[in-house]
Amino acid sequence: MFSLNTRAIYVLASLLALWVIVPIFLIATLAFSDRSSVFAWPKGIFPQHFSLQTIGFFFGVEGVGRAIRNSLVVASLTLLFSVLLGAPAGYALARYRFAGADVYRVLILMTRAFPLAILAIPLAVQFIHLGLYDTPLGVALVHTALALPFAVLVTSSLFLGIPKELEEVAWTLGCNRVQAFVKVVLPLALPGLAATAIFAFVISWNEVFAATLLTLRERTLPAFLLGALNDSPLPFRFAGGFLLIVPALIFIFSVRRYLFTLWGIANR
Amino acid sequence: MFSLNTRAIYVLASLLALWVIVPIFLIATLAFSDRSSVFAWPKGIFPQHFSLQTIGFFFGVEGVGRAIRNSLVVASLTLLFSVLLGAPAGYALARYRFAGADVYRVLILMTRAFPLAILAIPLAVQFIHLGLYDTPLGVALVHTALALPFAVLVTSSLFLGIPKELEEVAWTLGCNRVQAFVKVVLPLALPGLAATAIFAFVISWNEVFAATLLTLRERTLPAFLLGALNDSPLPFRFAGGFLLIVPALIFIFSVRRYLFTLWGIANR
Amino acid sequence: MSGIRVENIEKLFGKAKVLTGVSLEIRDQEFVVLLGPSGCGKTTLLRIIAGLEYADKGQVWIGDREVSTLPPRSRKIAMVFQNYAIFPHLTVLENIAFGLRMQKASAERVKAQVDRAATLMHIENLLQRYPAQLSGGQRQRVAVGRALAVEPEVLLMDEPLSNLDALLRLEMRAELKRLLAESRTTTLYVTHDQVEAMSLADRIAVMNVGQLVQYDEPIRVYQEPTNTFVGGFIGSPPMNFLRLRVEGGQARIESLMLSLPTSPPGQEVLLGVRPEDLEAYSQQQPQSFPAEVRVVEPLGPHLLLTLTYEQQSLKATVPPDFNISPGQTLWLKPQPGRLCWLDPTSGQALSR
Amino acid sequence: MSGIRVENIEKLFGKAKVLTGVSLEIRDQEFVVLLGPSGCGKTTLLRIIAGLEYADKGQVWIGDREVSTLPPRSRKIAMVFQNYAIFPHLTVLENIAFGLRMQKASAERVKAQVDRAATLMHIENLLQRYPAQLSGGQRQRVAVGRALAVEPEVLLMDEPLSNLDALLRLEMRAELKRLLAESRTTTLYVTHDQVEAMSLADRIAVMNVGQLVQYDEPIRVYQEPTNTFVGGFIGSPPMNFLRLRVEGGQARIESLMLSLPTSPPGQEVLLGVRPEDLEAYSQQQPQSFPAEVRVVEPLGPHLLLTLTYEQQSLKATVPPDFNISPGQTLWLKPQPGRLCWLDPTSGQALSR
Repeated sequence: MFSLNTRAIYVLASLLALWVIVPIFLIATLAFSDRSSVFAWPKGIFPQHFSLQTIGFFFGVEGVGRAIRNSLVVASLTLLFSVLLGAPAGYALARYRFAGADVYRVLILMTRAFPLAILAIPLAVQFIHLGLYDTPLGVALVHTALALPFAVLVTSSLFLGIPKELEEVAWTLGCNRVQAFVKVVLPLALPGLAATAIFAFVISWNEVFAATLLTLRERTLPAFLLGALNDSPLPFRFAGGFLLIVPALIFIFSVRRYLFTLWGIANR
Repeated sequence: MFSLNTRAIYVLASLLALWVIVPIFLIATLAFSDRSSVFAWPKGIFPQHFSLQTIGFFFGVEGVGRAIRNSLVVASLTLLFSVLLGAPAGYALARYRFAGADVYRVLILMTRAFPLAILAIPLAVQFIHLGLYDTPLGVALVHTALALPFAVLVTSSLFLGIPKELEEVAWTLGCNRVQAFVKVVLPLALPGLAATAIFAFVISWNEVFAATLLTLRERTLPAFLLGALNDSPLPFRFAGGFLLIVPALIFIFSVRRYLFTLWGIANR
Repeated sequence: MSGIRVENIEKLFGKAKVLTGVSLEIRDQEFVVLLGPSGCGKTTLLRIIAGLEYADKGQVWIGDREVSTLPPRSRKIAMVFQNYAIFPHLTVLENIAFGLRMQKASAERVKAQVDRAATLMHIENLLQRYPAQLSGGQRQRVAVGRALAVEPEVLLMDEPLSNLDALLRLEMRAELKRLLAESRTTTLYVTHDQVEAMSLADRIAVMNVGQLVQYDEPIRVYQEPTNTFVGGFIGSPPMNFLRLRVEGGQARIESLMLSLPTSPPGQEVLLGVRPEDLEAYSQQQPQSFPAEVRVVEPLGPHLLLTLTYEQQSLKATVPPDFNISPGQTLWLKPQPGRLCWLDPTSGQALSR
Repeated sequence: MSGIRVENIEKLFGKAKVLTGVSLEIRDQEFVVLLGPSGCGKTTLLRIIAGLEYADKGQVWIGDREVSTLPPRSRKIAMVFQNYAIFPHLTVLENIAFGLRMQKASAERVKAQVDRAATLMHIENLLQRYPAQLSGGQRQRVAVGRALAVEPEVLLMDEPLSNLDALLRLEMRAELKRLLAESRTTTLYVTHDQVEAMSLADRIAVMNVGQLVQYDEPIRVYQEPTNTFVGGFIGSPPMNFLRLRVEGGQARIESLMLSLPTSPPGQEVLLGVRPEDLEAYSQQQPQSFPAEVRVVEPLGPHLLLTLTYEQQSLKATVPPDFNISPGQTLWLKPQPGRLCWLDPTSGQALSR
């Protein structure tokens, strides 16, 4: 009976994992197939004809290079702002319990249900007044606003996982507060901060709504793709989709071991 | 020194809360202002001229009614599918620890960084083949796919918070498995299941990307708004934005007490 | 009421064997405590008897029925869990009545049984409350009352006192002992607390790494451990083990020669002696050996001494007014009837 | 090295007063244990002395310097935390050397001090390891070694043994006692475990709800508690309190009259007597009173009896071979020199 349940669970878990993995795999293989496979239906499981034809075609389209450059600039700025603003806030949240902490966590959970991007509309009006409309800096500011709650949440989990006593014992052993932070907290937090930074980068890289609304010529990659979507051929779509996933994939595979620790910390 | 820190924390917490609340407040007040306030800049903090003019104009636009009806149908179907599929999976995850559980949690966390909606492109092609293209059922299926990981995660937290021993003691006192579930687990899980259902509803209500790609005439509200955005006046945008937020607001205020418990459970 | 018999129980979790062939018989109306360190398999054995888990090999008998494959509801057992597992959405009354309602008992029987259980547990005035309004000790009473209300053939308890604070635990331990002596229900009780086991049990079953290592009355488990594990696990401080040379069939400590029950297999033998069975004297005595005092700890009813004899550390207790300080030498006289002899290589007691 | 003096310390958390005017003096080289139940403010007091928290009122002196407003690094203290707080990214060697490096000590001094601390704590062979490779007991040694390496004027310890399992705790307790007696560092040690306090302390400071209730040598705290809280908190089982009638300036138990140190304020008086100070006899004896046995618990070195005398419950210990069962009547003779007398309304001891 127990073993039956165990088996059912493994089946279930596999299904759930496939749920996420299959579409990614599909997109990735189609991006590296030749044109005929892209149009074939139903599709085979493995890329039948490995080819750089599709991806090559994609890079040849006018505006793609510029969109990628814009996306890189915006995502890097978002990364920078998120860590510089998010880490101190997360540290403060972790070290001092206060009445609003739980409210704050719930609010962040809720952002998933919130059409935050739609709030970019009033922003667009103001950006025109401030001269930030259609600039990477403007988009990066909005992306920072989107990524910041996550950065604060993740870094506060991170700092919560570093016992306060480690700092306190450093104080009793002759450190002032800055020395204790630099010598004890920072070395322990570094990998987590790196993960947070990449996470902010990925959020910005994939954000499409605000980027579309706030730019006209200086489009980021997803905004460019969205604009070109309806009148572009299937191979173009697959190659574009693949490029959008790449940073997230790199992110997950480079920090996968660390993520488990992070998740463990977040659950304390 | 301590009190200084405490004060700094409260300031920080207030700022973070404002971050989320101010844009919502802005949208809401503008939706209930007259036309002149909508175009004023800078805007006052409180609605200077309360008026149903803007919102009335919005409901008068052709297609809005149909879009709202579509959104209701899609969101209700999503709610139904998510709970019916998500709750059993969540229960299984909670009751049987298995090796992949942590991996699964990380994957769900990562969906935030994933352009899941972009994966709808290959789906669209297949939906055309299956006759699901441009139907509320088709959109609801995709939304269920989006909402399901969250439904599974939240319900598994929920069932984790109900000690297995409660069921076991019911078994020793004469219940079979179904009786124990109905008499003990269900009464305790009911409020949480309701919250999960509403959450799925809200996710579907706000989803725009897949809805845009998979429909042509049977648009949901956000898809309709997005399509009409570039060539519609500001009052229309604000009223539409407000309508998008309403379910999320109702959700948060109706289950706010319960959410804290839920969060506490999720953190075990 | 009836006894319990388990035969050759084996249980694997994944590839780890948590029970490696355990057999145990509990007599009708007997109170048996399963004692062992965490991870020894004692709770798994209890859950297999309850039907909450299934053994990979072996049988479980309750009374004269084999129940190995029956679900928990058909085994005529009741169980008290470590976290009490009170239903939070039901009143105390409905919690206690739960099992009876499942049996479709008549309203009179439900009332009579609930009243009896509530009176026994002194919770008559709590019947209308919800569990959230109860203290830890009260929840514990409700859990025991709920278990007794169904008049089970066998009562199974999984560390029921471990969530209470020290003082309350002491109280509840004595009360539980009085109560279960009255109700005469066959009881199997799991704990890792050796004092609890000593206090409550008719017989103690000591487990270690998935095996039963000793099964006997408390006082015999205490005074005649079958191996060094039992002697070291039971008693606080634990039993002293002194490695001594064997000369002419006797064990030698300094000038003191102690006779052995059988001749040991090697050149050395382990003397097991409880700290309270070493009488201490400031002056040399016949039948004693010298040891140097390292630490003196006043614990109230007695002083606990840590001493060394030939680089071997040992503990002894002396009356609280005994005048001693670290660095001094004491003469220790082992109480003749209270000594154990063990084989230093296997750690097993020499047969008497 | 130097003493510690705190004067009139008050501390609020929000609106809750956790310390309400505590004064305490610890002599140079003395080992004082702060003992109390959780939430009594003992850890807060320790942290105020360390400078990790600041008092709302009152002063802290270390030696002859007032340190009330100094940060921890300027107080010449070292602290051992409950979770040990070993730096996980540094080797054991660098952990121990951390304080010395902060003082910019010379390489020779660092080496000498680390070696000395490592030898003292028996961790010479662990110096190159990382904390993740250490057991709980080893981490505890590293934490104490790191604290002693800086040669603090005052050593502060916050429940350093509470994360160890029972057997290891017993070992480390004796070792810590030996070690700190050698190093002669003034030590303030916080615990909620009364056995630990009795064992280690030169003097015990008992705290309850933010106040110091008794400050004396262990044996006097044990035998002459100033109130019912101290008598009930220290000792396992705790002190018995019997409510007796006063007749002609004496307390009466059945035919037995006990003289009082002073005349009590009311018509009744509380007799405080430890379980081991009641001698039990099966037959009537002079100077004794009868009590009915309810529960008999064999604990190994003795039997613990729960008895009732006129609806009042009391505990007594008798030798393990004492032949007794529930329902019998025993005659209890209180040991004359070991009795306490308290006022039943205030719970305070009558002055002698």
